[in-house]
Amino acid sequence: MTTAAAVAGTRTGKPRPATMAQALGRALRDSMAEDPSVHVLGEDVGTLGGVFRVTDGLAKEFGDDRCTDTPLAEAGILGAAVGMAMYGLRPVVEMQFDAFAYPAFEQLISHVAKMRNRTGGAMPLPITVRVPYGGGIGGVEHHSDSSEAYYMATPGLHVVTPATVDDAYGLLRASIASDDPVIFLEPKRLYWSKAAWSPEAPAPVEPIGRAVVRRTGRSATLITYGPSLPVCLEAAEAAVAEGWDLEVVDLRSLVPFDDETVAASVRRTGRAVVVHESAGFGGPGGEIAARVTERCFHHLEAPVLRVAGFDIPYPAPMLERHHLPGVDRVLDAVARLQWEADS
Amino acid sequence: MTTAAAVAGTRTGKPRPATMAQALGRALRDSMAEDPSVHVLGEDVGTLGGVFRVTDGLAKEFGDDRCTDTPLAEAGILGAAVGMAMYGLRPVVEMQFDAFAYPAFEQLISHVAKMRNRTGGAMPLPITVRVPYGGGIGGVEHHSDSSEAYYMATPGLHVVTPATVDDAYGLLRASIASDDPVIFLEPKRLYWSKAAWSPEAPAPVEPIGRAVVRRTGRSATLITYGPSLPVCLEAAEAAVAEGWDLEVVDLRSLVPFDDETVAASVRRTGRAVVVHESAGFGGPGGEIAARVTERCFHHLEAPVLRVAGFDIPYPAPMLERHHLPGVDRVLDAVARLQWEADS
Amino acid sequence: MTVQELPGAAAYRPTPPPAWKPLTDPAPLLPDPEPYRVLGTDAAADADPALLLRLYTELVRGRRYNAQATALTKQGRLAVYPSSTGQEACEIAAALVLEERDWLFPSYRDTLAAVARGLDPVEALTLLRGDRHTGYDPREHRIAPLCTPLATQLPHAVGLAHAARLKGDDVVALAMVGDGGTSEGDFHEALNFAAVWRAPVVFLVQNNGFAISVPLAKQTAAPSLAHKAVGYGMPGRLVDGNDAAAVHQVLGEAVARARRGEGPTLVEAVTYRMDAHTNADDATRYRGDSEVEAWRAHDPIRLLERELTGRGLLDDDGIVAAKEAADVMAAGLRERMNADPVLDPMSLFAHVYAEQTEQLREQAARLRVELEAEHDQHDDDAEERR
Amino acid sequence: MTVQELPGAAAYRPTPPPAWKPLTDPAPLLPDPEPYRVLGTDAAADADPALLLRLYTELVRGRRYNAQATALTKQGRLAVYPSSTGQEACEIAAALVLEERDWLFPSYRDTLAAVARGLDPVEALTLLRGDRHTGYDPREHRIAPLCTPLATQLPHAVGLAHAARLKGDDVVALAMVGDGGTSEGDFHEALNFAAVWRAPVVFLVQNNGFAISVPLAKQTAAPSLAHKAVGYGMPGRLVDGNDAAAVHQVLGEAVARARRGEGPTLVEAVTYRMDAHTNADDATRYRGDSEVEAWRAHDPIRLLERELTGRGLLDDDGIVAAKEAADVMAAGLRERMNADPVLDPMSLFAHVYAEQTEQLREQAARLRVELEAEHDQHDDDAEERR
Ligand SMILES: Cc1ncc(C[n+]2csc(CCOP(=O)(O)OP(=O)(O)O)c2C)c(N)n1
Ligand SMILES: Cc1ncc(C[n+]2csc(CCOP(=O)(O)OP(=O)(O)O)c2C)c(N)n1
Ligand SMILES: [Mg+2]
Ligand SMILES: [Mg+2]
Repeated sequence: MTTAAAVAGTRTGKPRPATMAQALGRALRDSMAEDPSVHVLGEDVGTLGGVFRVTDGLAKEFGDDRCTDTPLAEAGILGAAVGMAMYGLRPVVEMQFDAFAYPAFEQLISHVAKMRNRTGGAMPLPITVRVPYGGGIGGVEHHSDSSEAYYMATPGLHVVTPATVDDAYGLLRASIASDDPVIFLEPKRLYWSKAAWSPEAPAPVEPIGRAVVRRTGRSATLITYGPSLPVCLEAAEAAVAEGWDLEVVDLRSLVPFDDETVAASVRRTGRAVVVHESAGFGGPGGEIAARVTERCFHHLEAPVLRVAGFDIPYPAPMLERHHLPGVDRVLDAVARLQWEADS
Repeated sequence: MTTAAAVAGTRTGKPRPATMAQALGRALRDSMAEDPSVHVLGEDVGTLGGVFRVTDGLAKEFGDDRCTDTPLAEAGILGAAVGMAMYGLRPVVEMQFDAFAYPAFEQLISHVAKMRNRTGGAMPLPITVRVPYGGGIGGVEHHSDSSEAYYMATPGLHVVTPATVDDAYGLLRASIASDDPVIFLEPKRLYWSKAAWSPEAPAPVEPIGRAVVRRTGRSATLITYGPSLPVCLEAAEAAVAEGWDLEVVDLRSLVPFDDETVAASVRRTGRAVVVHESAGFGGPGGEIAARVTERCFHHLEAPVLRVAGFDIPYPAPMLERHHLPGVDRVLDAVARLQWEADS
Repeated sequence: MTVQELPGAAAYRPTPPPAWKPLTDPAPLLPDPEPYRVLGTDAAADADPALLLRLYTELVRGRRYNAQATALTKQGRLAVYPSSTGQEACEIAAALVLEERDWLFPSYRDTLAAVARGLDPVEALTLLRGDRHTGYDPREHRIAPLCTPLATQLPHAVGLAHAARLKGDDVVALAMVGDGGTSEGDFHEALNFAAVWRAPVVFLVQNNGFAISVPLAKQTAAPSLAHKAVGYGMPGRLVDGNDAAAVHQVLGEAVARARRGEGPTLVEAVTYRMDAHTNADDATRYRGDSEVEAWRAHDPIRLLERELTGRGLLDDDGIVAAKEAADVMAAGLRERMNADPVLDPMSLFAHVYAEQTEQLREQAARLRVELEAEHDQHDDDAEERR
Repeated sequence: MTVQELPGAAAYRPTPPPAWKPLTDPAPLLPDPEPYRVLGTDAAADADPALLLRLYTELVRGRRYNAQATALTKQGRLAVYPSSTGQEACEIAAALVLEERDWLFPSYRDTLAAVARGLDPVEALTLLRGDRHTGYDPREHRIAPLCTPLATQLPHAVGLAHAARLKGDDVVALAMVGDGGTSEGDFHEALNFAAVWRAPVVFLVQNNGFAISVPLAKQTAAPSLAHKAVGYGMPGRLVDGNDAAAVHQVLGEAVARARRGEGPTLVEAVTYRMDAHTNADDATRYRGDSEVEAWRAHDPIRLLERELTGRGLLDDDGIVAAKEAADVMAAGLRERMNADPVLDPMSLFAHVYAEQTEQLREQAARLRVELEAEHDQHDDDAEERR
């Protein structure tokens, strides 16, 4: 497996294929090199380089004190990170899988999210919590949860998720640089997705909170993020044959939410579908559909629809393809956007 | 403080004022008397009778083994309850306050919600988790969270919340009788709300999952639950003077969600406002507004609006009144339902 | 303030704080200074030869099971396999000390314990094959679902044992966890509940030296993991986890103690994970060959085989017979795992709740339509090909 | 399978498992069999008289502070007050053993420790008055926010101490928690991290006998809470929590040890909560007068006063002077707490994020409109009344 360190070694400047995992590793490395207060901690992040090898090479380059294998206790990890941040460090915590962040929820909700507020701004916590999330990798139970709804419902957190190799780098750099706690959700099944990428001149570090239009179109808007972006882009290509010209918005940041970009797109197209893996009920789609409707009601030709995971615990590997929103389901939803009403 | 035991003593059959806390205590008592497999456990639930006195008298009547003061560890309490349910008991767990349920989230999400599903139906967990929630009681930080969004986003749980004394009894009985795990959210500021109540013939035990129309009206529907029901009823009364005849739906159960009752109401009125204390962003209102819109789009004269707590950590007592949705905010939202469009 | 009213120093004699008394004598709770061993020691003379032979057959079978399951990952028949090669003595002993009415709480690494308890290996491996989350009815076998979120099964074991005791049933629960798992809050809460409730539960920590890549020294600074018992007021026992006779004896005593109503015990079995964490892991990244080799000399089968052959209880024929029995089991397992499981996608909705919600009914209906369309498409394709 | 290839029993000598060695000697980690005491014992002779007098003044002041704060709840000037009456020796000693550069991590019950460290009592009580969540700048005073979710402050203390050490700063963190809090998973995880990292942190458990209504016997079956230290590989110290000199000495040694880089210590101070859990609690529901009275005879101020008067270090004048100083403090506190705090509702949105989000700006704008309307209404009403 090539690694961030390997990428770092290849300082040619010429774009070459890199995976999202490599771009993330590089973002960590560059942040650590630039700012000695950046510390990485978590389970297996040191010697092993993380189970997804995102932190590979960091312990070697920066030492065990900068990239630390902790005891196996997520509340302890995040709680310790709080203390480190209180003393002026900038901890980056890795949770090994989505479901294994749950033991840390009390620390997250009652402290990480609230500390700046409860101290009247005196004690901000610049902590980044990296959480590999979502399914599609054939993981056994508890390894494929889409947990973004929990984070979105917690004021005080930023919730960021990249869908491209460039964003993986740029958004992680921005998250680490942020003076607020950021939940950085890494779509597991995109870890090995590749794009041409120049380690010499990596993607710019963009401010957190801006969505981006990945594909322009006039018929309807697909609103999505993270693991579902490739699905939506593929659906948009397939839709051309059916006569639909779909716009695709990649949210990138669930909190803060970029109402402006999203609403502008939907006002243009008049129709929208929200697509995500997370269970539909109580998932991000409800919030997104509600806010779009509040802002674009008189522009809407049809209700904003949602294509989401079913309202069930994540299935066993052999059945996950039936659960995950795929191209067909997206196109079905687009078909249900009451096109007859037009004519 | 009068207590469940006291109420139980007064078997006159004549309705007399009872508080919601008393009705809850009576529901626990009757469930325990009827079914020896019902066990109550939590912090301070025994000798003290709970910090809200809901479990008062139970340890005395049923013994320490049926109503148990546990060590102070919420994951341990809920985890032990899982084991007890595996062995055929029907545990009722008390979490002392909303924010103190967070340490138990891993047990809740990864086990309680999933156990029936992950064992192919072989091992259901009939656990009721009572969680006092919401604000308005002048509690210091961490004592006033509205945590319902977390539970709603977790498939496998039922999420129930009473808003009246009768429902407190009926819904808690039904929750304990349910073969599925139920998160039973008790609106703290309604604990001392009173209603005429007959301990001899308490409210019927209704199936979980039905909303109820608390006030019929034709102008618009207020969709609400728990602590916000009294606010909505008051707003509806006040709205009469402005010429609005508001319908008020009390959801009672967030999961399962009663789409039928809600959609029927909104189709009739053509306008809706969702009202809750929980933060707006990522809160229950988004889901509710989205599903109502999906089902009633062509009946809607205006987008479904939301009146919710701000997207902030719960404020200190002296400022909480500015945070909580009150009558004026509800009326403001009703006024924004684009009435001009009608004429 | 009461202070000023009180008389002066005259009558004052220091006393301990009024309510204070040591709740338990700590001395009996402390583990032995070294892992307890039977094989090759004087204690071996007391061991029942039949038991030793039984353990031997099971160890050989267990080793073969581990090898077979690992092979199945290579053939794509298992999604993942966390091998217990090297830890068979713990797995087997944990299964054998329990009565039928007792409960076992295994982690993801403990399918072998479940199999040794009598579970069909195919059912034990279902989770890891990936067709269902749990391949068996936990209540039928009194084996909790294999647990992945670390240490979360421990409070379950406590609650179950407590419930059984409340019901007057003579049932013990044995819960398995790794060295890494002892760092989780749930470990702490479970042991504390167990001790306070005097629940009939035995905690078996398999200290196999690593939590994935993290060695014990980064996991704890305790004298031993068994020493944690003292802080809960339960006895801690330290045992050589590769000595099947010793593990069986120590666990057996702990189970008997629990059954007598004397409460929980924490057992640390010192062992070693010979394979990588799972087939997906690369152990060379974090440990050297020499360490592995040192442990190979302390192999659980080897230790027992030497004892048995040394005492003339086992000969070459016996060794071959055990191996052959294991091969038969493995061949059967291989064959049965080679069949594709038949799965019904509609099962996704069947067991979320006792009664399907309206919303799930709708979602199920939508999936059914999709599946029918897929099916028709499939038929059309077949038609075309004709 | 390697087993069959290996030679027979000949060369076999039992050895402990290869990698195994006891990580630490457990003996020095074990606490004394009884709570350590100074006052009234031979050890008192070594105590610095100036320190004892200082402790005395602070105890008296602390007792008065508790009484005053409780009174403020009755006058509606505090939303709630969890009194530390009876526990002043712990509160005061915790504050006094720290250097200015050190950090204190208090729980909701430990406002007195914060005040004894030098924090303005009004700022210490702000949370409990209800106008803001934290009344002071934690970094300025090196006092973490008063912590309500039990035991969650402990990993913070570990992380902070660890960070200080990494930065080469000579800083110790002292974290306070109750007997009930020791049952939480966060307690376990924090102590384990501290020991593994050898973080310069001292954990002070105030065992005051109760977690609200739940007595220690329902909380733990351990020989003592200090015995929990052994399971983490750190020393456990047991001390009479009402003996200010003893608590000061034991905490002082633990702080010194931490500062020397020798790692964390767990100190259990055995004490008693003389008042109810908070003013809202009714302690008669769960404990009898006789227990309270027994502890009154072991009152921390009484113990110290007897020592000092017995040794002629304190006379009636000194007692009166201490009391008067305390009264002055209380009067000032009362007066300042009688003023209504001036609050800006717009502050609700000011510190959620470093930079306000668009959504919060919108919400703030809406509230501003509401407040203006309220204000106008208020003006109109006033106009009318004229
Ligand atoms: C709560 C939780 N956190 C993290 C993980 C990921 N994980 C799986 S196994 C493992 C290491 C476990 O080590 P140990 O407890 O020693 O058991 P072993 O694998 O050695 O048998 C980790 C970190 C998990 N399953 N659950
Ligand atoms: C996580 C959590 N659970 C429950 C509570 C509610 N609660 C507040 S104080 C208390 C008792 C704490 O007892 P102890 O730790 O002994 O401290 P003491 O109050 O005696 O100082 C409880 C249960 C809480 N604050 N946090
Ligand atoms: Mg291990
Ligand atoms: Mg206490």
